[in-house]
Amino acid sequence: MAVEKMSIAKALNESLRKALDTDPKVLVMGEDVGKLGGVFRITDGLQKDFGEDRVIDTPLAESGIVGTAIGLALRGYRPVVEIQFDGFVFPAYDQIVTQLAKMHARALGKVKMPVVVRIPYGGGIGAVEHHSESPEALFAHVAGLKVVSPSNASDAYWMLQQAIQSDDPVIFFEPKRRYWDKGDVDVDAIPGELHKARVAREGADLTLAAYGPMVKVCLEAAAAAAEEGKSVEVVDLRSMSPVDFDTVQASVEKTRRLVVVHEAPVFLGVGSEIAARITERCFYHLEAPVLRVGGFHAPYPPARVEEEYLPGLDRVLDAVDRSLAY
Amino acid sequence: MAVEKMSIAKALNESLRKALDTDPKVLVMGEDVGKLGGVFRITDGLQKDFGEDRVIDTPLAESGIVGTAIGLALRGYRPVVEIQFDGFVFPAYDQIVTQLAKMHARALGKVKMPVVVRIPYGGGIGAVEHHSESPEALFAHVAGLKVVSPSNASDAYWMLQQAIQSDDPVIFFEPKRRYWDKGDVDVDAIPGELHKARVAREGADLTLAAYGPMVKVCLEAAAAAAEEGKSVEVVDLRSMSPVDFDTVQASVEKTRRLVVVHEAPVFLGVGSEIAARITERCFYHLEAPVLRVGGFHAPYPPARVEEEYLPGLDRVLDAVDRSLAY
Amino acid sequence: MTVESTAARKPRRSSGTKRATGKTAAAAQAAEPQLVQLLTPEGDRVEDPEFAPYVADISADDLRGLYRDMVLTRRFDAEATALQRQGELGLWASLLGQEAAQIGSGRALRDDDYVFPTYREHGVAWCRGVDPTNLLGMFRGVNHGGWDPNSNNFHLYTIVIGSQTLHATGYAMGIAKDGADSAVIAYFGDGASSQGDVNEAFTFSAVYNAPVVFFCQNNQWAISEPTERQTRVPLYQRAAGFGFPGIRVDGNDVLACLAVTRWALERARRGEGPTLVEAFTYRMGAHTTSDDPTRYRRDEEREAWEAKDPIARVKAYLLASGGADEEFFDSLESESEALGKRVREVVRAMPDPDGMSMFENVYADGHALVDEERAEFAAYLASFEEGH
Amino acid sequence: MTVESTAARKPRRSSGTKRATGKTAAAAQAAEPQLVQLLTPEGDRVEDPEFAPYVADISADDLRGLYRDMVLTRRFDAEATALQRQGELGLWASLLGQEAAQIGSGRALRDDDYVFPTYREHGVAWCRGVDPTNLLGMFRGVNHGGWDPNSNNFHLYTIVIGSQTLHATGYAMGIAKDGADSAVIAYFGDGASSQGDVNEAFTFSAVYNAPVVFFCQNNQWAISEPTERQTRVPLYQRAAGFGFPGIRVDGNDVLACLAVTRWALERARRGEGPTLVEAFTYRMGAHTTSDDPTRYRRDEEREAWEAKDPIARVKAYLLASGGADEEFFDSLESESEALGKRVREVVRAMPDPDGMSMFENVYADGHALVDEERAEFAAYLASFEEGH
Ligand SMILES: Cc1ncc(C[n+]2csc(CCOP(=O)(O)OP(=O)(O)O)c2C)c(N)n1
Ligand SMILES: Cc1ncc(C[n+]2csc(CCOP(=O)(O)OP(=O)(O)O)c2C)c(N)n1
Ligand SMILES: [Mg+2]
Ligand SMILES: [Mg+2]
Repeated sequence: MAVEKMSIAKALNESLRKALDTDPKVLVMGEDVGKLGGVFRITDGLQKDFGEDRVIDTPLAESGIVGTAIGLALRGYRPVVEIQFDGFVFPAYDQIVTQLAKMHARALGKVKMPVVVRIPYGGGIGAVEHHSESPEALFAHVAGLKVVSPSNASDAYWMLQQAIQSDDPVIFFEPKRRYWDKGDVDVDAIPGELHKARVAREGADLTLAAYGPMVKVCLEAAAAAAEEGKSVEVVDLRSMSPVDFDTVQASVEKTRRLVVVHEAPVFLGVGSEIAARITERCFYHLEAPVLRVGGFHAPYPPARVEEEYLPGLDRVLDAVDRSLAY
Repeated sequence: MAVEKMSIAKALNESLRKALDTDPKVLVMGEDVGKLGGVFRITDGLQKDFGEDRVIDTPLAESGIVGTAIGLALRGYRPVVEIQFDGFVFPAYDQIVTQLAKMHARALGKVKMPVVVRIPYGGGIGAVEHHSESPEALFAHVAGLKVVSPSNASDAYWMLQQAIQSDDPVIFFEPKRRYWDKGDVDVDAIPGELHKARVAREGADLTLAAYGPMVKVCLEAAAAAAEEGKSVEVVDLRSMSPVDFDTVQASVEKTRRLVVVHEAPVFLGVGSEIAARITERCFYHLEAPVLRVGGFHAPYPPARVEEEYLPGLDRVLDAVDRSLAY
Repeated sequence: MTVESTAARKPRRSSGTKRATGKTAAAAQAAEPQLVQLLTPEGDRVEDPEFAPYVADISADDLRGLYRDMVLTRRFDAEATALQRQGELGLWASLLGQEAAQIGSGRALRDDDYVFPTYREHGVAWCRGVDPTNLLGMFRGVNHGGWDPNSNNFHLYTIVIGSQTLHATGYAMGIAKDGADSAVIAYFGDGASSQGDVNEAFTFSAVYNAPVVFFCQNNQWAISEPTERQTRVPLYQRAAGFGFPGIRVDGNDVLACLAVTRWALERARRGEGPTLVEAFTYRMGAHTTSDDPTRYRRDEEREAWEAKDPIARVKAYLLASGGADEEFFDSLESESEALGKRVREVVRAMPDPDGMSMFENVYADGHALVDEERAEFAAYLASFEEGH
Repeated sequence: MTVESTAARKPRRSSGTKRATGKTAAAAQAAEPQLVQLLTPEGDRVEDPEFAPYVADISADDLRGLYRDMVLTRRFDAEATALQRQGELGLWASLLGQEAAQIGSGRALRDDDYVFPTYREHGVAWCRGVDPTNLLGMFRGVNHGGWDPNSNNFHLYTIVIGSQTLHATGYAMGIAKDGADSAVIAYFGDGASSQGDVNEAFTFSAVYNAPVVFFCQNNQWAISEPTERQTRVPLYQRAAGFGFPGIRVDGNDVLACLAVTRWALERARRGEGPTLVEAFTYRMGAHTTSDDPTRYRRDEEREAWEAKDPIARVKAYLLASGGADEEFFDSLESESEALGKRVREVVRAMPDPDGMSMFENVYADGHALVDEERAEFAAYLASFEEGH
């Protein structure tokens, strides 16, 4: 058995290592991913072991990184691209939205786009502007992309494996403030489906749905609620495109109440789609409207205010209470 | 009295002309906006009358256009930028999202960003790829931007005036397939608020909410429904950021049913936010879940299929029926 | 001192100016730098010790072949324009006037080379053996391209200006990784030179020494904007600042385009990295069938360029040198007619795609939401059939 | 022929190579082109008939001023680094080693000129009269900048690499429209040169002949990537291909930076358009306090650059020329101490912003959603106070 305790960061590093090792077509590209091993050290040691030809320090130009990754994919490679921080993906947005996402459809299926775009995202690390954002909705809205985010080390390891194996472009959001959280990883396991949600905690009275960094907060909230006698189920969505609505629906049909939590702004965040669709699917089951807890319609604030901006235990519990009060 | 019948295209042209005439700080910038008058002739004749210094043909680079417009705004100008087609706004997305939207907050209010980004958007004109998209949700999710779309000539005229007068960046989506639809414009009127929705048709049984090119379809659907004895109210949202939820709520509290219609993909489209929020606000009023009619999760299809993709009368009426069947 | 300016640099044939000011730079632009030319507009061969050797192998037969390519491409193009007028196509982007640039560069390629076109490279497609009718699907509105890029190493047309130059660079990086000696050619326009992506492609290709030829067809216009709206110095000069050579060639001279592209491709194959070729040519027609060039350019300009027609000069040379006789021209005429006929027939027979096709190929591995929407839409359509 | 390559161009002082290949282009990079220098690392003045006149007016008093600027900037910078270590700042981006580039260029500016900095231009901010403690807010995490750009014509720090070069260009276009003779200076790094935006700024500024100086501090590194990951030829050469002059200056020589920037600004004021200045310098410290340069660069490199310290050479010259006495250095030392003390005090006293402040200034004209969320959040906070 090969179960190891490791951090999410380490799990990602191991996962990249395995991919580079198994498939000679896999490449790792990005700013500072080589000698430095990335600003978060996710690619630590990879260039040393796989060479500059496979682990590529790129010029400082995100559009160029994704654009050349597309070309490499057309040549048969499977590039795994690193965007240094969430806020710096936008120069590449055109290449992602108009080219990467649409190439397979444009070619009527005759070319594939096995490109993974890794993006450390979210706040809570006390950073300066552009280093704490959660832009996932801006990708999930775009057809042709798949969008996922792991919440724990095991998922980090396996979801990245699966993303790299996917013939579709995957935007892989890494919960940067959880990079150092540890968990068990079974590197020999047979993983589940990449886009399937996971019931992270069972409960009967209300469902919390979240992904990435917010799963931990929701689990804590569920534990706290349990002390008050409220039984809260937590669904780790794992994928924002597609969203596994079936799992959420099954949970809500049981609990009859749903609160969606993410760091991204609530307005047109992933929670809006989940609220809309689950309300359609469970109209006669819901005892309360789907509530959402998330960021505000404001630029991500300076570090010394971010704790107020980020959904924390209290704000989630407040929403739980409000939902239960219906 | 100065009421004139004119097309939306003409109304926009007149509105730009008025702005250039009244305020020497107003500039018009973009690809082919000068001699050609823009590919849709919205800027027709303006360079001739106001000179190359005010109506500026730019190099072919959208990031450069928006980026220099930001600099001009910092210098005290009020640039009105044209993006030639919806699908070509993405090279400018970084400047719009990380700079234009955030500058005022970054400066704690000490600089203003009176920049209008005009984007002809939507399908139905039989065009090739990238010329028929509806990316408004990708802007409405971003704090710091205002996002509007007129549905008729009068609104086109007045909303553009107000957008130019606004000290905030406004993404101004023009319903390109309605450019030649005519309507009365009172150029001396005192306009209403830029972000206030308008009840375009009163009804009692169900509310249709739409904006831009879909308002016309909704009005036709309401007329068709009326023949079948169904009284449908139509709300022209006019603004996607902020959304005038009060007006929608008032309508839904009366009709108890809501269908939101837009060309953009349903998944994480503006309709998802409206559904989520109106369900929260009107939970005990709604007789049916908020339904949404829109584009599919697929790249905008080739012209010969677009009629199937675009929400038309039948699909809207189908949703009306489904809602009423609850 | 280390001041660098266009004006300060004196390419051998260019008319440099002395001082590095905005004004003199503008002057440098006005005084057109000379360009590589092997065949004059009048049909005379030009001595050029540097580039003539690259086409020394071109026999009369080969030249007739190039001529045929250009004539058939033009014919195809005219047919497509006519089909647009007849409502069979929604739009057409004509290559009229750019045949030499496209056939010359296209015929310089080896089968294993890879092409990244814009939306106007019908002549290059022809050289690659892409059936011309394949190109019409997207202009008719039945698909967004849809041919298999790998069957002729000819990528899909790219509409977002400049994007494909990065794809080309990445593809070329892949060739280098594979240790192959193929090369890539990326087409783009004068307008495209302003896009960030094109300049990033220059940076990436130089840094990785990628085997790519950037082939800029400077047809003088980006829709209504003349090249001066994009640059104040000749475009080929852009390359030097990124660390690779740039060269200007007479884009209406098929031999010169062939020679210069061969030279650039050889550099790429030898591991010498990217090259920028600026083919100086002219868009004889409208930007597309939606465009009205009378709004922004004078007839005289077009007329001046008509005298430099890329096809006429080869015909003149073939006739004068005895490289072709009337029979050749006649039989080409019939071939041309036949091509026109076939194009018309194929286009008119192109079926509209099924509505449900829009759900296909969004993903390679499937997507639950697409499946759900497909099923819902199918049920909706079925409800009409049931007479619902 | 019209082949253009770096190698083919011979700037007066640069060591050009002969053939336009990737290899020779790389060689051109290796053989460093010379640069404008007026004061050697040893503190000797250099004769330069072209640029010395631009600093002919600099008296001993002025030179002491420049020296003082550099010393105080370095002290401020060191203080900020220390404050970060103490947890008072979340991050700091040190300018250590780049004082001459920043003070030289900063002191070339007129009050009515406008500056667009990156996140590292603490020395330029100093020249503009921006209180250094203003710069610390964003690094402490109490704001995202927040000073009034117009009070010192010093724009906010921009973190998204390269973006500000377009703002600078637009601002300069506005100056030209106003008929003013002010100029703009846009700072960016060697890494930034790869961004599309920077190259688009070159295009726009050239096409509109905008009065802007692009001041690239080539500090040899973009975090862990050496300049060769961004370009294979010296960066100043990029400009020529866009039609304006580029020049390389010793970025550790405050006089040369002053002279060259003045020259470039005068060009701008005279309506001659943009200039690219590449200040060849070195990032002596880590990229930011989060960075660990031992992972990617050798100590010897840093040591070699220590010998070229921008401050030491001015001190040597001032001492040798009698331009300053011990008293000057002593009093500067006390001034330095006082500055350090004030910075510490001000930073430590900086209050955390109120949570509700995040709803402020999102819009100038207000926004219903922000109002709604503000009210909801206020009510939520109030619910705790009520002991709810
Ligand atoms: C990013 C982007 N912006 C705008 C357009 C609209 N557009 C299509 S072609 C064109 C002009 C292109 O000029 P050029 O690059 O010179 O190529 P040419 O059409 O002359 O062959 C423009 C502005 C586009 N397709 N993509
Ligand atoms: C668009 C963007 N991508 C990535 C980053 C992360 N980043 C911050 S500084 C930096 C290196 C910048 O190097 P350079 O331009 O040489 O400036 P220097 O830091 O050396 O002054 C990077 C990659 C960023 N800030 N913006
Ligand atoms: Mg052109
Ligand atoms: Mg640097």
